[in-house]
Amino acid sequence: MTDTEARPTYKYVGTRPIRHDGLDKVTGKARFAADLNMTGQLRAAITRSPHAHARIVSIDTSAAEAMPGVKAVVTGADFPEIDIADAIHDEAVNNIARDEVLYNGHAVAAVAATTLAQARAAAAAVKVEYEELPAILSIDEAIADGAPLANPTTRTLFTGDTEPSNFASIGQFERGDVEAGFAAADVIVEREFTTVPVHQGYIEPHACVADCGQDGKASIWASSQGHFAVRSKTAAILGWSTDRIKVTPAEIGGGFGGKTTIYLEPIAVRLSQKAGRPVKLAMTREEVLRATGPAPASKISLKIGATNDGELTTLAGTMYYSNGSTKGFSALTGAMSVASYKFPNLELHAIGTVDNTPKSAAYRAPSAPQAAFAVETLVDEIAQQLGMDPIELRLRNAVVEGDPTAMGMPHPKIGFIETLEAIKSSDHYNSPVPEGAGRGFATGFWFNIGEQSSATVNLNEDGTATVITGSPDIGGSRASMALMAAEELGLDVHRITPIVADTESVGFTDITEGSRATFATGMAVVNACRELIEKMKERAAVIRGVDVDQVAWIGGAAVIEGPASEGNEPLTIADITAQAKMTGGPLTATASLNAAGAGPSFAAHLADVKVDEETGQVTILRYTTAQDAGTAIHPAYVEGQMQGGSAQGIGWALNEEYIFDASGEMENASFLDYRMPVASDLPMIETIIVEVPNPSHPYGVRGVGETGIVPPIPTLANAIAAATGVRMTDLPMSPPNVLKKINEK
Amino acid sequence: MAIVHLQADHRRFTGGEEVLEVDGATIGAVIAELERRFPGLGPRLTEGASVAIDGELLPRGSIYEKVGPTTDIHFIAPITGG
Amino acid sequence: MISRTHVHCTVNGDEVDFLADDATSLLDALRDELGLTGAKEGCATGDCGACSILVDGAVNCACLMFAAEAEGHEITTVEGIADGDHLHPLQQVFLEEAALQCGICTPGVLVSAKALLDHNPNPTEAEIRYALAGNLCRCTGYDKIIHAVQEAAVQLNGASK
Amino acid sequence: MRYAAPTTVDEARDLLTGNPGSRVFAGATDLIPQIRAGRPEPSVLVDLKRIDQLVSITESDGRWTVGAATPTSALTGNDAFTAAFPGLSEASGLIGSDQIQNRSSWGGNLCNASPAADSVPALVANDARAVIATGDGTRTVPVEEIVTGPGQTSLADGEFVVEFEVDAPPAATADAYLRMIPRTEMDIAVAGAAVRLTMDGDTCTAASVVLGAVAPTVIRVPEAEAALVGSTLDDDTLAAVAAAASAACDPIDDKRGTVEYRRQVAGVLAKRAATIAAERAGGAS
Repeated sequence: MTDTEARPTYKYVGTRPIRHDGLDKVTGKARFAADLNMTGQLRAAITRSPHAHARIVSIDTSAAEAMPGVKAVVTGADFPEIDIADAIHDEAVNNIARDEVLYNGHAVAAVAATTLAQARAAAAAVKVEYEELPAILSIDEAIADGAPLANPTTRTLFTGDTEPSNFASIGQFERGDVEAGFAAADVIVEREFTTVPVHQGYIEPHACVADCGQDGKASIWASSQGHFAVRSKTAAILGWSTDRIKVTPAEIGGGFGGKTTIYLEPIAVRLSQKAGRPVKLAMTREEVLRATGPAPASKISLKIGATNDGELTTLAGTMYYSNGSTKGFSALTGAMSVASYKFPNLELHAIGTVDNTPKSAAYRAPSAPQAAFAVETLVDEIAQQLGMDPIELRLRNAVVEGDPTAMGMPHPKIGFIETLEAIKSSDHYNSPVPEGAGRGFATGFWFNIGEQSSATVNLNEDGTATVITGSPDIGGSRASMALMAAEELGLDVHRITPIVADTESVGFTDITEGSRATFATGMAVVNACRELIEKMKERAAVIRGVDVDQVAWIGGAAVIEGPASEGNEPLTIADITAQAKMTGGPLTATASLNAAGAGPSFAAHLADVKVDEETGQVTILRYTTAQDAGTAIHPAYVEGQMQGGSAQGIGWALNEEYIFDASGEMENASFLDYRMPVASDLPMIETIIVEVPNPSHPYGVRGVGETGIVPPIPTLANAIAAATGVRMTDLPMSPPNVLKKINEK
Repeated sequence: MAIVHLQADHRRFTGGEEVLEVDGATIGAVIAELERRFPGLGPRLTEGASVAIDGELLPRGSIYEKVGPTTDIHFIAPITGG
Repeated sequence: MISRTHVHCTVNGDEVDFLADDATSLLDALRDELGLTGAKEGCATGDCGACSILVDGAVNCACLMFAAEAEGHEITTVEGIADGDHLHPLQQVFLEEAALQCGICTPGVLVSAKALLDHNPNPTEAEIRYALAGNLCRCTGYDKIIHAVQEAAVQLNGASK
Repeated sequence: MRYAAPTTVDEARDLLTGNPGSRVFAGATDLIPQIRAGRPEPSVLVDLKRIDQLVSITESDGRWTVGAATPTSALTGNDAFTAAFPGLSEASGLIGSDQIQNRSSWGGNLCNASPAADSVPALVANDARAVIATGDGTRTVPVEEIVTGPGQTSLADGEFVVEFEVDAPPAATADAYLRMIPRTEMDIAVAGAAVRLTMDGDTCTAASVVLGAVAPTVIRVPEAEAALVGSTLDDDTLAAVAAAASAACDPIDDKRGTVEYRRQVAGVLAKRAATIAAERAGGAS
């Protein structure tokens, strides 16, 4: 670990305790949504579109309804019409099609039956008459002159335009004078890059159980990144008031952004309402791949100019991102993620497109990996042309506090330089490149976000504590909440039980996304603990019969200071809670906030690869990642985030891709042919945690989940270039694609 | 007077002006003043932008955030997470 | 019409009887008939290993077996690898080494790792990686899983000496 | 649909002949996903793994007999078998993960009739034969005559493979199998090459070169075999082997690989497998 400045000494923060939910997860007891079973529960299945784009002429459910075991069938007609200007419109239509199916796999109807086999058979028996419409399957088709509309309800975002369009968003970012910048540049590199959709690849398919009672209220158990969002979105799609729905978070088997949107819950509720029984609805793996949101495809043309002494002066280009079948702002985010180097002159056009592939969804540092592929490849080429060390070139141009991001906003306190220095002094960087291998280097950036969180901390009678939040734990956040509470209260981390509560038992909390849980929810926990400490000081004052300003909180106990200190031993939390009844009742505190000041995180990755020049196969020999965590609350899970992000990025770089046939059907909708990295594909992933504390968080947390996926694509592309002399500009860098480039050499 | 920095997208409403001095005690008031001076800009800044003041990214919808006389305000494209 | 078969087998040391639809996978029978939800369905095509179980000590995907095939066999799921309240060393080390994040693949990984160490007490890193190649994990990048299996092997070997 | 687990070959034969639309299985690694995906269900699922003869490995007078439902993990775990047929053992061990290895069998790998089956090129290169239970007895045919096209076999209704016979290789003879997959595991071969060579010192005296996943069925490459015989596997010979193998391919473009890629890589694998086989054969002499 690299400490970059003196920081407080913590007793709990920065340690590696066993996570509180760990035992259930190693013994098979942890309950994910698909593991839940209710009395009288039905199973459900969805009928999906076999066409990429078609008008629904009619749906005949009579045959399905007559089949054995069938208790309810729903179609789009069972859901309220939603105005296209409504924020929930696109997600509502994505949950179940209305007039048109917008991609192959789009849900059209759903069936609940006594058994899953019955439900599936009946779902297959729903008769849908389609009138096929022209399907748009790529960015190029979407932007072609005279292209048919992929989705008649899309409007170009944030422009006020009212006409339907295949342009989801159009944005522009500028500073300085790009023409003059290139005119003065000594070196200019320019390339076009393409990427294809990739999936988050969580191992748990989406699942939920819904139980709608006769009182018109529904309980939902769901695996999601945000159960409050499940509640509000489900209510909006059903046209219900929020208080009719209670959502209990089940354990979540991976999300990575893919479980920030909903697909099943409104359907399950409506089926349960119609059948009068609980309904379990779970996707198959094929459904997950065909019908949930991948990361956008992209096409990026970029040009970078530099001076002979290594100043990156000018960047210009156009970035297209496909949003799949609905509008979105992925292109704007992609352009904004160009934020690592000073570039006095910059001009970026960001254009989002709409097509007839599944509606794209967030995926870990959304839109940034595609942009980093382009920027970091070209920066590597400039280093190569100038004969400069790639880290030195980046150090020369790296942003520091106050430097502008692509959108102009100045960076807050950041640790990019420190991250670069950390990897420069790593053992890996200072070891020779293995014989026959190539070494690649690249960096990544992600903003991180704050948003709304709530936490309640209850002290129990015996001095133990319960920390209740509304942030689903997708990667160890319960442990980080407990660690921060332990540090605040001075209470052993295992005397604290962290709970993720349902929507009726804790205050509103936004989705666990954007690396915000430990940052924002953590702040709410800290604030609640601090309020509790004030209360405990008051109770201690009552017990000792002193004025509260004579009580200090030191080392997990109320210490009486000043003249009254003599003979008054400190009161521990257990001492105080034992007398809570006599001093005013239970000790509890709640804090809610809308967090500002999320701290951006930078990462730098280094890889040694070998390329089989006769087959195009890339083997990663060694991989190292350095990343600024701000402060690592639970370093083992920070490392885990860095390693997991790296592995996902490696998969994206090398072999993952959606393959559509000419009609828009996904041909590889299985884990056999959607090739995520398996254990034998990867080396150990060495981690260097850099800690440049975020001044906007009480413990300096930045959030570490997102950034790790940004550098791997260019890191491997640069390593392949070093090994073979071939610059890869199209993903995936799979054996056939690499061999093709080598053959062209 | 807050100092507002506009992205290229938003500059079409201001005749290309990038940095503006704008009256207003809160972010919401600044947006209202910008709408008054440049009709059509206001909605672009409320629905389609995140706000940073003095380099700190604010949560979405922070229209009541106080603005000081030398506050630097950046309206940027929305950010979501994964 | 699907007929049903009466199945008698041992699951986690207990003799059990159940009726299985002849088209039902052992995974569905374990989860829906026997209430053992430790084995997970990640793909139902044998490509992710989240449903890994032991059949007479050999690792299998429960999704790729008919329930009726379990007749007479000894089945072990993640619920059965601890010795009462005493966790299997793999379970304990996975906790200590933070070798899990979301936990959905963990039951299958533990079962596969146990099968490996039962047959090969001193695996190399490459052997561990290939033995676990049938168990997809999307959270960890495998690093901490591999380290944990290495550490568990050391502990098991120490205990057996 | 009904599940049945006969314990003798005769019982299995009766089940198959008495129930039109019935189907045998061993590992069911392809069958269960097919049923789940809604493919037509067999009338009777005949599980062959309770028949001892079908789950056994024996060697007698230099002839190995392997039950058609024997899990491939039993083959790769059999040291004597692996020593005699290193390439065939490797090929068998490449059929899926450890989980799949405990289910997959030569019989299933062959009769599923995928052009990409890993064990089949190696079986053919070793002149393996399949013993088939017919309506009233058995017949023995070369493995290469079983698969007639993707998903198609020469087995008549009611017939099933009981066991395989493969003769231990002559002196100074060894095999090798290589396949190309984009990952290191858990993939279907994009191209595969099995080579068996007999060496006399540095000179090759007999050769079998068989490719998988590059044509509707596995294919022998006589031109590559001819190039090898009489050679010392010098660079020119290996180039000729690669060129012959590439030329012999009749592959398809699909999600797993392009025609060009399969063609080029099949040649690479053939020459590399030849090199390995030659080293092994030389080591054995």
